[in-house]
Parts: sequence; structure tokens; C-alpha cells
Amino acid sequence: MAKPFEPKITAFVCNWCTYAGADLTGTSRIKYQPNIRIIRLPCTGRIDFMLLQKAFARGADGIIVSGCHPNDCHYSSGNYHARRRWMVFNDLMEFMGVDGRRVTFSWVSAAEGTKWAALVNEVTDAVRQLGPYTEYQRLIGAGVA
Amino acid sequence: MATTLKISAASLAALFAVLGDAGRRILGPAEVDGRIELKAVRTLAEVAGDQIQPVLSAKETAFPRVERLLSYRMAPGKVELQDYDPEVQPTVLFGLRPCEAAGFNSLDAVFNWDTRDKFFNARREQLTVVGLSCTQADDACFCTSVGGGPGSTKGSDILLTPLPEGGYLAEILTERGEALKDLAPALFQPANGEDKEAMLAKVEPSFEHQGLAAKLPGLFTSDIWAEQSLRCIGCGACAFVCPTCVCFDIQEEADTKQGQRLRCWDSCGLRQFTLHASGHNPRSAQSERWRQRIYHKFGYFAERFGGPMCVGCGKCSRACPVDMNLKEHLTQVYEV
Amino acid sequence: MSRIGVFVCHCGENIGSTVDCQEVAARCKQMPGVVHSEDYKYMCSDPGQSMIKQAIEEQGLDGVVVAACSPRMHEPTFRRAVSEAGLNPYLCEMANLREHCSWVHEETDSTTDKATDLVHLQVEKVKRNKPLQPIQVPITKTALVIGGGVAGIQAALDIADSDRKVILLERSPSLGGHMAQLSETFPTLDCSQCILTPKMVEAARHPNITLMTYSELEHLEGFIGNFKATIRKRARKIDEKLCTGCGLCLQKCPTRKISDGFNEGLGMRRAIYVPFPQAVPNTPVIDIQNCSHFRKKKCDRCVKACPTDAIRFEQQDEWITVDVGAIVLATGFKIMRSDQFPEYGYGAYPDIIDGLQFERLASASGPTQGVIKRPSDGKEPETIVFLACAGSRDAAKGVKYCSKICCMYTAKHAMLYKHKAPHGKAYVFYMDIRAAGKNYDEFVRRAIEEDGVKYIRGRVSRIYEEDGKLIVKGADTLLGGRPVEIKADMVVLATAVQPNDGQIDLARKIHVGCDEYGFFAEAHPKLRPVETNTAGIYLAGACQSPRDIPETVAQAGGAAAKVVALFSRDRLTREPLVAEVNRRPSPIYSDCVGCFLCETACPYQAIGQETVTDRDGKLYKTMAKINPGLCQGCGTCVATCRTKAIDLHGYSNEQIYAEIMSL
Amino acid sequence: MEALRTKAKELLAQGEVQVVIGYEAGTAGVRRPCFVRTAESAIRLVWDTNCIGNLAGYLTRPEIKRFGKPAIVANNAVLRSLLQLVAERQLQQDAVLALAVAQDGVVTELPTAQAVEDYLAISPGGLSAADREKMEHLAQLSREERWTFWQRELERCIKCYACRSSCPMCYCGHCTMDCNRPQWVSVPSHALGNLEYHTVRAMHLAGRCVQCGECGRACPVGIPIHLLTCYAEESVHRQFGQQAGTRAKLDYALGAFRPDDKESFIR
Repeated sequence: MAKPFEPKITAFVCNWCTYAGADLTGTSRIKYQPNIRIIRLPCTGRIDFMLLQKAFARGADGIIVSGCHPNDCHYSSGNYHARRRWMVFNDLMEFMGVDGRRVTFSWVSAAEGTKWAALVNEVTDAVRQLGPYTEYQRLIGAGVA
Repeated sequence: MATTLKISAASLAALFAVLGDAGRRILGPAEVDGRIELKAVRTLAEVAGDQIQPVLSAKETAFPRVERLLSYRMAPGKVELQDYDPEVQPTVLFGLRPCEAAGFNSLDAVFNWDTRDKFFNARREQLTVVGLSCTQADDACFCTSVGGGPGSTKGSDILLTPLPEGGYLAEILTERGEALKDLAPALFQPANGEDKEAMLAKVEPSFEHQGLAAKLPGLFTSDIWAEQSLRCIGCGACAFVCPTCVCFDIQEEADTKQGQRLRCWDSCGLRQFTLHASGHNPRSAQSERWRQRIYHKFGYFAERFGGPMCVGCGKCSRACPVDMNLKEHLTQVYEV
Repeated sequence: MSRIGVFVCHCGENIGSTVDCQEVAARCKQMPGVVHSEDYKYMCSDPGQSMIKQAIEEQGLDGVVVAACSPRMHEPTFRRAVSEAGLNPYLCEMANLREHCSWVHEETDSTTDKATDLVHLQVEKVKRNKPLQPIQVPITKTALVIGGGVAGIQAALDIADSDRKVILLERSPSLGGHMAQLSETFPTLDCSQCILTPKMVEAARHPNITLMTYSELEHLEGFIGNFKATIRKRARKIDEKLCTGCGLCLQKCPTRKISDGFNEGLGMRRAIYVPFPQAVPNTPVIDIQNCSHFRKKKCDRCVKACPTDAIRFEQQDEWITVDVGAIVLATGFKIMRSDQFPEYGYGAYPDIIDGLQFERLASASGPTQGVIKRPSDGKEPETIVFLACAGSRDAAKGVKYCSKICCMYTAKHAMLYKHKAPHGKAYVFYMDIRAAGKNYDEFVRRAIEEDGVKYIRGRVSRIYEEDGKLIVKGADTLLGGRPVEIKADMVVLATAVQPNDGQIDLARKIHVGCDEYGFFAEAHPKLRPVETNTAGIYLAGACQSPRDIPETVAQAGGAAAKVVALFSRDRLTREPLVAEVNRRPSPIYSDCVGCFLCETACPYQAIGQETVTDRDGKLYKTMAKINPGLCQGCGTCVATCRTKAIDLHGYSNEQIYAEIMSL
Repeated sequence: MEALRTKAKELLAQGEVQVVIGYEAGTAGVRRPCFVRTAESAIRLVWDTNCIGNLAGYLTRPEIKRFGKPAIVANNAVLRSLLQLVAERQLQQDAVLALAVAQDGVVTELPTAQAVEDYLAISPGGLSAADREKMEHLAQLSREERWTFWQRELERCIKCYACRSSCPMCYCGHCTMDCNRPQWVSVPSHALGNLEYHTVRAMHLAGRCVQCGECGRACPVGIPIHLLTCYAEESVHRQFGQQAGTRAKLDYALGAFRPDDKESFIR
């Protein structure tokens, strides 16, 4: 029997809030599903939209992008710049027909270990429900003779 | 071996069905959303009639824009290589203009020059070119200046030429053409001295290509290249639509454990084409890249293979965003 | 080919119980570039660290991945260990198998699979790590203290006494802050001015302190050790050098009826004024909003009165730029005003006052010379109701926190009143009595037991006026919620302590964070309480959260100690995880095209410009240049840069790309 | 047209500019760029409704810069590009003399970026009605239909980079597409490479695109790629208010922020 589908979730998080928040989830021993792989960056300001694009190209079924709440950025405004970038990127993805349900943006602070666990579980469940992102994954290798 | 036959429109339509039954894929110029593209067709009716030619050339059928050459997998201490053999369906290229058909001669020359290119030939060997003579031409056309013509048989396995009374003159030019004809010999009739020229488009020669080639060595430092290329924006459209341009780039798409090697079209018009890793670029100005394009096509290639690497199809001129009309430019050079 | 070593830690049972560490180590051996992989019970222990060092030496490793706890925990430990073995510390990365894996997942194959992936990610990253050298920056050994209340004064004095220069900045015309307004201080009831004014004078006279009052920080750029502060010195319209502080001008000024801010609106001052008699400096200020000279273009009585010709109507604000190496924020607090309370009449009743107003009424130097009088009619009240927690711990008011000082000063207020009017009645409504501090609870007990202040546990639902009395309606929750009604002559609200006006703007100007209420955020609530997240900027006093005087003074000393410790070195060493604009051989020089779109995206103004000239000195190219001293390594510019000319050390494009590709 | 030729002739004769960038008659009625360097050859210049190409890309090309100070025959797209190039420090304030030609052929000399700004304030250009209609039509489709639409379009892309080469804002010497360490965007013109390329291009033009549509016109295979960059620009305009090519002072929406920027998708 084929193995049931398990989504591949890639997360891009900032070091100071969400990474620390995920640490707190661990310290608090709150359980969540193991599908997620976290890539640590200093700040959401560092998260180039090309990272997201590349994650899909590697077959991610879902992506989480998370950092400090507005006003809490360790670098004072990196997250505000990131927010604008996402506002445009999100809009453009929608226009190009990329499935917006596959990307979740969120703010998780260093104190929100519980929120992190809930977020990961919600996203994992939602993406499992959606199934593999075949629409995008079909592109991999397509157009090569 | 060339034999000249005739085929009626109805028989030609019937030939499509025969080809389909024989497992041949047929590619022909057809309309898609108002554009003429070379695409898979099943019937003659699908083939677009009143048109000069598609934007892209048919070279893609033998030299695709992106093709896999090999793949590999890495394990500790070793690399497993896997060769790739393209699987190609026998294909009939129907309705290629004589210029485009002639383009295959250039491609054949390059890909079999010092080494036989496995990938190109695997695809090329499956192609049968059924040319269709031109009954119209536009301001970009200059086949007659580069040794071709609206009814030229170069590169075609069969050349069809429309006749005033309907039907086509069918010149069976090669063994491949013969083999195609033999799938349904009854559809062809013997020719009866029809005038091939009757419906052919008139394309006045603008220059003479041997003369042009002879001029080039003396013009290397001429200002003409800078002057002509001023408006050139340095994209690769001309090379990519060209039926004879063969330059390619090798790309490696890999992750940490495996990868594949791809061959992709490239163009001497692009700045990065000659950019060295050091940052030095031997052809740093657009004028040098433009000159290279002309020298390669009409000088170096001609020296090596005896004729220009250009069929005068005018695709580059039509595709150019800034109207770099090649006929016009070559005429200028010729007249210097 | 890289030579990477992987070290998988069991962390006792912490990782080992849900992740098959041995299996992870075995799988890592299969990863391209990994030449050494082993697991151990406690990698951070001495033997664990020795294993790493030994492997580096024996195997000639050029990169190390320690798969253990969070890098936020032990990254410094392992980087040190690696450098002790002769490898650049930045060639070591950690895979977070504990907080991000073993502690959050059950023991299943997929947990071990995830652990392997997490290590793989770091293996691919570390292959692309570059050896980095710490950045050395010089230090300007002058401190800027913003705020001239007790916190700022104390911090300035402590720094100055360590023989370092200090610029003490105060936005009002005088030092002193809120403490100067207080009457007596708990729990000892010593006179606030008596203990504060000597410090004010000392600060003003200290040879190492440059006092700048009536001045504000306008702009800050730079970074730890190297700030450049632009200060706006507002025009007093007085030549400070000539003024002797004789006060003759004050007496002649005809504009008298201006509400006096120092007395919390309970008194009047003139258009030329000194906030209070003991002000430091004792130089007056002309209030141009109210001065007749400026309003009506006439009146020059002060000019005529001045014996030293010190009045300067034409004087303009000045902008002064100073170089400083460290900054102490001591900007204090404000209190919520009584007009914020609909249930207490929105400030309509003049005899409902706030705590600071009561301080002025009780102060011997206040508008009533220390006699408690009602603002409405000047009568001495016979019954006063004090309400603690007015606004504090009240989510509806946006103040969820405890203002901390109210329990104590309310007890003090009630006590002071009882001392002044022994036959008067004092009631205190409270939620809880929070009197944790040395001699604090004893103080409250004294108010209740010795001075007869009546404490009622409960909240006041409404206050309204009836027959010249304030009817206070509340409930006594200790008696089962029994309704209580008191006819009072005066009500004192212990209103919530809030961040000062303009604090968020200041935070933005100097790039420090604020909490949800607008108080400055400390770098760590427990371990770095006097530092901000911006290196070189420290905190003192109530600008961080509500504090009483002893705490404020202690924290000011702490902040001063941090500054002095910083100034004890000649150069500063910083983590080299900064962004850099790439260089290429000529004729390209850099991939930067000089569009400078990154410039405004940088939160630290770290991006400047650099010009490239050819051999003949002709301008060839203008491109961005990042000041490694200013850059804090957020990487916002990297994401903004279209040509990818900017990269971030430690989180480079190649590193992140490789991480994604490993998944 | 005569006014333009006269003006060009005069400017060149007096040495006020060394080159006039304009349009000349090309193959079969096409109007193509030309570079007039002598008063006598000003006769080559033409101006009519077919002069729709955006010539501003030439302002940053070394081959053209070499001639000296340029005047440029300017439609609105050229003017907006010029302002954006000044804002992005690719041109000096007064490095270019813009010759704005009105419908009736009247030529207005705009010697500085400020003059261009003032001129544009009166007659701003923008997205064409046809493009807006196409964009709105796409917006009304379902998400899946839009995906299919773009996949079908992008399938034809051969990565000739005519779009990039024709764009006046694509002046970067080293484009993201050319980055190979790491290779953020797949080079081959396969499905993934094409999607990545056009997404990156649109994102890089968000807040910078002057909506001239030149990329769409340049595309030899007829992909309406300008809709992508125009959409990204519209998105910036709608959400943050800035509009590329309207001010000579840099006001890059993605290099700025407001603490209260409103979005509805971040959890």
C-alpha cells in the first residue's frame, strides 16, 4: 500500500522572535507534527521572496514565513519592510494563480511557544487536506526535451 | 534521384491520414490565439494557409531550447552517471518554407562537423521535411540574396509548390522523401511539365553573399558595426528565432545529491555570452557582438562550410523589438 | 571537497529518548562532504568538546555541525571549542535537535528523519561558511544621558565620577523630573527636594557633566561606541551666560495667569518663569506662547528689569551635533490624567485630583504651602477618598499592568493627610496592597494601624457631586460586596503610570524597541534588564516600566556601570555577521548598480556611498557601501538588492540557498 | 513633426545637445529608435501615433552616453522612465533634455527632472485602457484559471530576454537572472525557469515599473508579460500610494514602511 501523503512544510523564520518562540515550544514540551523544517534567518527583512520560490521548486507543499510582531522587530523595522514585500508578493502570487493557501505568513513572538505549535499543526493539517502541490510540482522537469 | 510528381489538394489531405496511421507525428504552421506556431496537426485543414511563416523556427525539433544530456547521482566517494538517449517519434515537418528547410543544412553541418552530436542526430534522423514554396514574401525576406529562393529545394525531403490550377507540384528530393511518398504512392501523380515558377513569390536579391563575404575581412575595424548596432538592445530574440543559430549553453541543475546537465539555447547578442569569470569581456560592446554575429554567419561559417549561415528567412528582423532589419543592414555592408 | 564533522548530542535523554542519535550520525556519514560523524551523551561537556577538538585536529575538518540544543543556547560554547582547536569559530553551526525536534515530537521514525534533515541542512550551510574575523571599532568615551530626572541625574553622576564625560539632556527648563514635584517620599517620609536638589546641583557643577536643559534629541545615527547625536537646544530667549538668576524679570512680568505645569495646574506662573525655586539651572525661560512681546508685539518689561541685559527675544533654537559612545535613556513617565475616567466624571469635578496634584498640595513649596486645600473652593477637606489602581490593571483602559508605586504613595498620601489633619477621615479603596519592598509593608501597616486610615477592599463604581460633596459609591468585597457610599470633600486617584509623551517617537529615532504599552523594551527581561536591543543604548528608571525611587536609582547605577564597563576598553569587538557589498575585478568593481534602493530599507542608516574612479581619477561608478560598524546584520538590504550585490555574512545567499536545496 | 525636426536641428546646431534620441521610419511603417547627431540628419526624425516605443532605455546605455548630452523625444512613458531613472540615481537631474511632443506636434523642452515632474503632473500617463481591461478580466477568473492562463503563456517563453533588454528600468549590469552563486533563478527556459524568471522580474519592478508596456511589445512570442510588472506596480500603488516615475526624488515603496500598513493575511 502506498504511504499516505505527508506534506512537506518549509519554514523561514527570524532568529529573534519566531525561532526563539519555537525554542520555547520545545522548552515547554508542547508537541506538534514533525513535517516542518525550519530555516533560520536573522530577520524577516532578510527573507527574499526568491527563498519561497525556491522552496516550492524543491517540492514544498506548504510554506510558513514568520517573524516578530510589528513594533517588536529586533532590528526595529526589518519586519515592516518584510510585511510590505509580502503584501506585494502575496498579491502577485494571487494574480499569477499560485495557490495562496500554501503560504502562511504569521507573527510569532519569542513568548508565543503555544502559538507556534498551534500554527504548525494548523498549517500541516490544512496542507495535508489540500494534498501535494502537484500544480507547481508538475513544473519541475517540464519543458525539458 | 529527384523525381517530380504532382499531388492534388484532396490527395494531400488524404496523405495526412496515411501519415497518422503510419505513426508519424505531423508538425505544421497553425494558428493559435491569432499567432502562427509550429504545432502538432492531424489534418491539412489545421494548417494555416495565408501566412509567411511562424515566429519561431523549426530547429527546435532537432535542437530543442532545453534538452537533457545526462544525469548523475552522488554517493560518498563516487558519482553515478546516467546517459540520456532522447526518445523521438518519427515526425513530418509539413509546410516549412524553403528558407527554414534550408536551415537544416546549416544545423546538420555544425552538429556533424568534428563530432557527431548524438542528441541532435537522434532527433534529426526522425525528421522528414516537407517544404512548401512561398507564394508571398515581406520586407524582411531575402532568401534570394543568400543562395536560396521561394522555391528552393535545399533542405527539403519533399518540396511542394502550389500550382495555379490547384494542387501541388511535389518534388521528391531524398530517400526520406521517397520513403514518405511510398507510404501512399497512389496519392501522387506524374508531373506534366507544370510551371513551378508560376505562383512563386518574387524576391528581388538585395546583395550578393559571396561578395559580402569577400568584403568582411576589410571591414573589421569599420564604424559601420557601431552605427548599425546603436539601437540594438542586446537581447537574444534574433538568435533564438533563427533557423541556423546553434549556440548553446550548458547548465547544471543539481541539488546536494543529484543533478542533470542541460543544453539550452544561447545567443552571441547577449552580453553574458562572452563574459569571463574574471569579469573581463572580450566582446564588451554591443557593436562587437553585432559584428560577431555578421562575421560568424557570413564570414567564418562560409569559410568553413562554403556558404552563409543564413537562409534569408527574415525571422530575426520580424522578431526584433527595435527593427534591426538584417536585409537592410547586410545591404548597407555590401554597399560600403 | 569539504571535510565536515558532525557531532550528534543525546543531551542525556533529552534528545536520545525520541531521536535515534546513533542512526542520525550513521546517516550523516552518507552525506557528501561529511568525513566524520559521531554521537555522544553530552556534547557540551568537557569530554564532548574534546571529541570535537580531537576530530578537528585528526581529521583536518574544515567545518563542524553540532546537532544538539538550540544555537541560542550553546552556539557560543561550541564556537569557542572549535576555535580552541584552531578552526575559525564561524565554521561551526548547530542543528537544533532538542527544542525543534526531540522535545516537540514523539519517538517515531519521522522524528529521526526530521533530525537527519535538520543536520543535513546545517551540513550544507556550513560547507559554505567563510572564516570571519571579529570587527573592531573605536569608542568615543562620552555618554549621553537623556532625561534629567533622578534616574538621569544618578546615571550621569555615576558615569562622571568614573572620570568619563557625560552630556545630560533634559527637555524641560530644569533638572529634577517628577521627583522634584514630590512632597515626602515613602517609606521614610524624608523631603523629596531635600534629597534631590543636592544631586541636581552636583550634576550641574560636575566638571565631567555638560548640562543641556530645554533641549531634546532630534536625530541619532551611528552605533555603539560611535553615535552621532543631533540635539535641539530650544531658545530660552535668555542669554544664559549673562543671567544671574536674580529673578527680577519674573516679578515684572505682567502675564501672570498661566497654568503652572510644575504645580500640576494647581498654581499660576508668569510668561517668563523658573519652573520652581530650586531649579537647576536657575535661568528663566520665556514662554513665547503666552508672552505679550511675542503675542502682541509689545511689552519689554523684563528687558527693562534685567540688570545684566540678558533677555534675547531674537534668540533662535540651536542644533548641536555631539559624538557619544553610549546612551542612557532615562526619560521617565507620565501619569494618566483624571479626565480619562468617565465613571469619575471625566475630570468635570475639580476636587477629583490625581496623585501628582496631591503631592503639590502636600508640598511645603507647593501652591498651598503644604496645606491640603480643595482646588474648587480652597477649603480644607474633612474627608478624602483615595482610589488605588485608577486605570492600572484595567484592560479597558489599555493598562493591563500594575503601576507598582501607587499602593505605596496612596498610603503615604493618606498618612500625610492624617498628619496634617488628625481629625480628618481618610479612606483608601484598593484591589490588593502590593507593598513588597524594604520597610514598605510596615509603612502601610503604620498608615492603617497608627494613623487610622480606613482601607476598603473594592472598586469604586461611580463618583458624582451632590450638595457640595463628592459621593463615592463602591463596594466592600471583604464584606461580601456590601455597597459602600462615602461623602467626600476630595478624591485622589492613584492613576496609572504610563510611558512619557513622545517616547515611541524617540524609540523610533534611536532604533530601540518598545513593549506593547510603549515602555522601552529591555534586551532580556531577566538577564539584560538595563540594556536595549540596540547595543550601546541602556535604560534607567520608569521609561522601561513603572518604578519607585530606590529601584530607579539602583537601575541608573546599573546602566552607568554598563557604560563605564564599555568605556573601559579602547576598542570594541563586534560579531562579524554584517552585510557587505561585493567587489569584483575591474572593470566591474561590484555588482552594485548604485540605485540606492537599499539605503532607505536599512534600519540603521548603515548604507553610504563609495565612488570608484579610474586610473585618471575620473568617476567611474558610484556604489553602495555598508558601514560594518553600523550594520547590525538584519539583512533587509540583501533582500532588497536586485543584483544580489549585497550579501550577509553568516546568512549568505549561498548558505541559505544550499539549505533550501538540501530539503 | 516639422516642429520636432526644427527643434532638433537647432539644438544640434547650437551644440546644446550632442545627440537627439528619437524615432525614424523603419520596415513597413514601423517606427524605430534613431540617434541623430548632426543638424542635417534631423530630417530622419518622425513623430506620429506609431511612436509608442519607450526610448528611455537608451539613456543608460554606454554606447549612447558616449555621444555627450542627449535630448530625447518623449512620450509619457519616456518621461516617467526618466524621472524614475533620476530617482534611482542612474541619471543626473539635468543630464537629459526631454522633448515632450504633444498630440498636435507641439514640442515642449523639459531641461530638468523638476520640469518633467511638473509636466507629468498635468498629463500623467499610466496603464492603457486595453491593458487595464485585460488585467481586470484576469482578476475575475478563478485562481486555477489564472494559473492555467499564465502557464500557457509562459510555456512559449524562450528566455531571449527581450523583455529585460527593452525595459528602461532593467539597467542593472548584473541581473539576478545572471547570478549563479547561487543560481536563484533557473537559467533554462523550462516551465520552472520561466515562472521564476517572470515572477522575479515582476517583483523587481514592483514600485519601479512605469507601465510603458515595452516588455510586452518586445516579446517575440507575444506573451503579455507587461501585465505582470504592471500588476505588481498597481499593487504597490493601491496598497502604499507610491507610483513609479512620478517623482524625481526616490520614494521606493518597498524601501519604506508605515507602522500601520494594512494587510489581512498575516496570522
